[in-house]
Amino acid sequence: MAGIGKDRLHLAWLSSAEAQRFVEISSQVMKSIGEQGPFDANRFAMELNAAEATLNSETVRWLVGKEVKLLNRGDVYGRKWEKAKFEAILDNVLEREYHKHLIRQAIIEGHTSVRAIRDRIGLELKWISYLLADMEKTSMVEFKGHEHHVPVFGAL
Amino acid sequence: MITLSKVTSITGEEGNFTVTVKKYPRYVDMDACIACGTCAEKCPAKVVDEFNEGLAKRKAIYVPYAQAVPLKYAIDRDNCIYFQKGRCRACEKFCPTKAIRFDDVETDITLQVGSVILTAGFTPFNPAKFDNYQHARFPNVVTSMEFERILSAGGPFAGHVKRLSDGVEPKKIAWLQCVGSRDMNRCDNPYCSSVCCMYAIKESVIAKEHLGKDFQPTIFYMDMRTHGKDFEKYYDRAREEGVRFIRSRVHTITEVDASGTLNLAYVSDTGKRVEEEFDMVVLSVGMEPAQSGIDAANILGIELNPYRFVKTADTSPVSTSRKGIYVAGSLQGCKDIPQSVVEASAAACQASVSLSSARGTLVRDKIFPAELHVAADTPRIGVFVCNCGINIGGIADVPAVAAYAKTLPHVAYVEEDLFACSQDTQEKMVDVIKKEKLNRIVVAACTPRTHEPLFQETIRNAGLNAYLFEMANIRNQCTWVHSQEKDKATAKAKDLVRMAISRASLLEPIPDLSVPVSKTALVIGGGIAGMTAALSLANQGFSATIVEKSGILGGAALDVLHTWKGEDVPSYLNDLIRDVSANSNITVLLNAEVIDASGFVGNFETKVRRNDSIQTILHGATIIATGGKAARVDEYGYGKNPRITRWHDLENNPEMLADANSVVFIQCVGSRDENRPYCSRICCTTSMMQAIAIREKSPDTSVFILYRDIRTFGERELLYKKARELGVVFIQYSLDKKPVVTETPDGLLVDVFDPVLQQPLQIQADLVNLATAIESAPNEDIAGFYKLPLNAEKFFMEAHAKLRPVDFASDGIFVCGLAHYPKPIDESIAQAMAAAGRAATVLSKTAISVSPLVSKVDTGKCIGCGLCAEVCPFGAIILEDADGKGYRAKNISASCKGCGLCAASCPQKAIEMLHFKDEQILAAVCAAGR
Amino acid sequence: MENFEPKIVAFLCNWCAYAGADLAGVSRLQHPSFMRTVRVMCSGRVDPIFIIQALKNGCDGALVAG
Amino acid sequence: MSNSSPIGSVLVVGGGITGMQSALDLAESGYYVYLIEQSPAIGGAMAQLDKTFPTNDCSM
Repeated sequence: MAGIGKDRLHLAWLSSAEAQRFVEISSQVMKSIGEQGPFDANRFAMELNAAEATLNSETVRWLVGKEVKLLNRGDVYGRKWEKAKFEAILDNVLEREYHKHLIRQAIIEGHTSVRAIRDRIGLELKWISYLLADMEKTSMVEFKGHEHHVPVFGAL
Repeated sequence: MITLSKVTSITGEEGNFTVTVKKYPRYVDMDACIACGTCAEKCPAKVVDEFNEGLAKRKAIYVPYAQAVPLKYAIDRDNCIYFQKGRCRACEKFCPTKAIRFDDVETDITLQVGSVILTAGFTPFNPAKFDNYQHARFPNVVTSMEFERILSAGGPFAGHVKRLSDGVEPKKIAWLQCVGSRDMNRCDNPYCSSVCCMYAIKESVIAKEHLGKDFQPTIFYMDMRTHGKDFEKYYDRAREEGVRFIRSRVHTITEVDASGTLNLAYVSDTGKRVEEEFDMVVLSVGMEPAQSGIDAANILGIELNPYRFVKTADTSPVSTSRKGIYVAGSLQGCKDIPQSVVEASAAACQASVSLSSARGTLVRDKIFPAELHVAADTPRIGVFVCNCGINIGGIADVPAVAAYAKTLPHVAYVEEDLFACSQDTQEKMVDVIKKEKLNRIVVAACTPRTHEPLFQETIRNAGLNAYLFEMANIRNQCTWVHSQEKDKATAKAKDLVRMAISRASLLEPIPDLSVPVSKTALVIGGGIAGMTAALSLANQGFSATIVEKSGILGGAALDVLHTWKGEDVPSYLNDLIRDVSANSNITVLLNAEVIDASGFVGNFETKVRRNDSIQTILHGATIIATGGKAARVDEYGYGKNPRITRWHDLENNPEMLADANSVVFIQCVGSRDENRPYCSRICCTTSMMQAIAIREKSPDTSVFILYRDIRTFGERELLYKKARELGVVFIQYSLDKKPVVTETPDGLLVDVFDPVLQQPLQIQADLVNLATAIESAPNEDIAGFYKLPLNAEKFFMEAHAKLRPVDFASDGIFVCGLAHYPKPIDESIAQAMAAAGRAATVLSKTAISVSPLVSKVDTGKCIGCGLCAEVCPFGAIILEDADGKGYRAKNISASCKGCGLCAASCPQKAIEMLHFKDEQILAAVCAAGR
Repeated sequence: MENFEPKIVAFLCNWCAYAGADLAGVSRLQHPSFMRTVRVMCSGRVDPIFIIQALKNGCDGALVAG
Repeated sequence: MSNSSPIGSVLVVGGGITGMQSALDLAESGYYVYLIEQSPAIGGAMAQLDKTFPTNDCSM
């Protein structure tokens, strides 16, 4: 999602007696990360901050927490959700939240106009404007006025 | 714990035995040995490794396996070069702690005990003496125990399945069942070993996991006996996954060629002789009572049965012929792990009953000095870097690690130790902590999993809270696994120490957590299980309340006349009801129903409704014994014709047999099908007993038993044998060719396909008796009140199918009897005693200390969304109506296991895990990177 | 990219993976030395934030094992 | 029981899964337990098994 590469995170399950398996996992992880090379935290600082803020956001945490309930027991209307449907919604929310935070990070870096933000993070102008409107409502950013007829924003 | 020992004599009686125990020399000082393994590395004597069933070698100085307890080496005198030839002593020379004691001698220890529990177990049947199995001659014929070791990741081949002849991966393996069981001709073990069918299926499924899709496992069997809880579903799944099951006994095994491939000859179910090649054969060997157990039984003077298992009665399944001596596990009869664990707790309970007046007289609590208040002080961290002899010091540069630690923030004191865990270092550590006024301690050594408790005790002796302690694992996870890269190991050790110090600086003292215990139990259900549990607790001095839905005590056992050993159930039941009713510690509530419950271990609150009045009962433990019942069925014309009965109709109305000349039993009615994919466990034995009774009383009555697999497990197999000898006719049927019962004016006609004759049969029957399934009581409400899981068939699901068969994941609640799974009376009684025994571990305490590493809700941040309560697997968080503020989450610390799911999922970050707070974990994470 | 020594934070569950790693030690199973273990009581305790923090603080990857 | 004050300790013979469970239960209920085992380590036959039904968990 953040261009960091999900290959940098590995998940594994093993039991206490599976020492051999631990070694195998450890070698696989080593190989995989080794091939990807060192991770440059400075280069990805903006993305990391945005990802962190996304994961901290209430919407995302709430949705992730509800997964088991929605899938197995149903929502407040008693409907059980399909796993695929849940994941699609989660992906959607994640992307949207992440993009919002990315925009906010860009503003913090000093890219205050829609075009400057686009140049920094590469999203479509229309989508950025749309999200900015949304972000204004939830007090993530504020409209600061016009500079040379271009609207500029500030992070809150 | 005394290892390497045997009982040699016993005198005295229940409550006061004097036992002599002979302790054989270990030749290693247990206090000095640090299990570093140097001795075994240097030992020149290679010995056959019995733990790996002879498939690998070990040294003459050894630990049996890597996770052994105690993890201390021992010298095997018979194979030690020094003991046999007088020279060597290599281990002594290289031992870093001077732990070798060649002058160690046999000692006799005298113990004064109130009772004795014998659990010496079984020996796997040794097939070597029978040439038809070719175990001794062909390398690719192995026993199931050997195959377990082959499969094991810790075994001789590190979990790679291969043939012993040439190391090639097998493509086809055959399992041969009943080797050393159900066989009078060759091995004199007429009983069924009960466990082999299940382990053969398990081995075949796991082998398939190891060997992939193309691997073809085949199991040759007589009857598939998957009678345990959820076993049948496992059997079904194995068939779906491609395990082939053939009902036949292989009669000849030959080697095809020099590679060791084997040819098996058998007769197929259609009567044809078949030959087939396999790469390997696994002999599913049965169980025999261990010789050491038989010896011990003889010394203890207790009676054995004809098969040399310890003799017990169905109504007192763990009591031996000598008062005060109990038996549990496979020495009492063949059984699987959960049943052994049940009996273990049952025997503990029985011993406890007879000794309850002496409870607590020989154990005492350790007292620690008062804790200093250091929470607010600036951290002064003491770092102790252990060399562990040469285990750490020989690889990582310990002085460099120690010097590096000195440069880190908050570190006030650093020292290097040869062995941080040794007694003298521990004493020194206490002095140093006091002298240097240290308030956080880091030990860089082995693993916290084995040594954290020891060091925590040490710092408590110095007046510090146990949780102001952190370990850096620089041995198990560093020097031991990076011994070839000394520089990198040193670098990693520094990182790990830095992480530990960084975390330690943020650690906070956590007070001990304990909850008071209400010393009374609530037993739900007044059948044999419930009554036995209540009585077992009452006889130990605890009070118990039985809540029974119906108007009488007795439950499902009211329909039963005899146990499988022939003991009289009605008179036993009468005695039990009388004892329960007369016991002043027991309150019986009939026509009563649980309508709500709350609370946690030690402090449950249950609402009971009885005759329109509601009372609240406070109790420390809960025993679920809600029972089960015979299923109602509409199959085979039941209910339409009075001559078609269920088994207990027949049991209670023997006059129905008076004029019957031909009786047909149909097994598995409502069991092992789509609706109830489980075996009801007791029906084969019940039909066997009823059939025997009929033939014994009127030898002219024809008796037919139509079955799918006969499941007379354990010594019940002898009933099957007796029924056959008495001329009962057994006809096997399969699920797709079920028998058909039709009414005719002359009586009943039963059509069935006979697989031996390969043709349909028609039997004229005067009476058709259906062996109907046992199903669970409606358990949903109770499960909901106490937040307990049910399996798909609505039986209660225990905490662990093998190791915790009477517990639930939630503490203080236990299950027994038919509420858990269909079972015979002896097993219900054992499980009820076990539940009482487990409940006694709670009730015997005035307060229970629970791990204080629990979650803590910040009610200021909490918004009452309930996600935490949702995700908690232990019901340890509830929503509570905080006055005027709406709902807020509330911790029930006594139930919390500290997993942290709630903290990770709280959208408000309002939950912290004590000792694993976000900032404490992050401190370590951040320190890892630099 | 040669001689690149990655640093990876491993979040290991006390009861399973951490014990497995210990046992690897007891069995002396040699493996690369890049891993920096953080012991947690359950892999469910691992908040994704921890992983982002690890990456921010100079680690090259993360392993969560339970 | 002929003895009015029994001894509050129990001897458990055998250190397999059954013996260990008995010993733990008794110790937790306030009795002193002697657990004796003929081999150098406790664990019994179960320690030899690779995995157990139903979850195919390891048996350690």
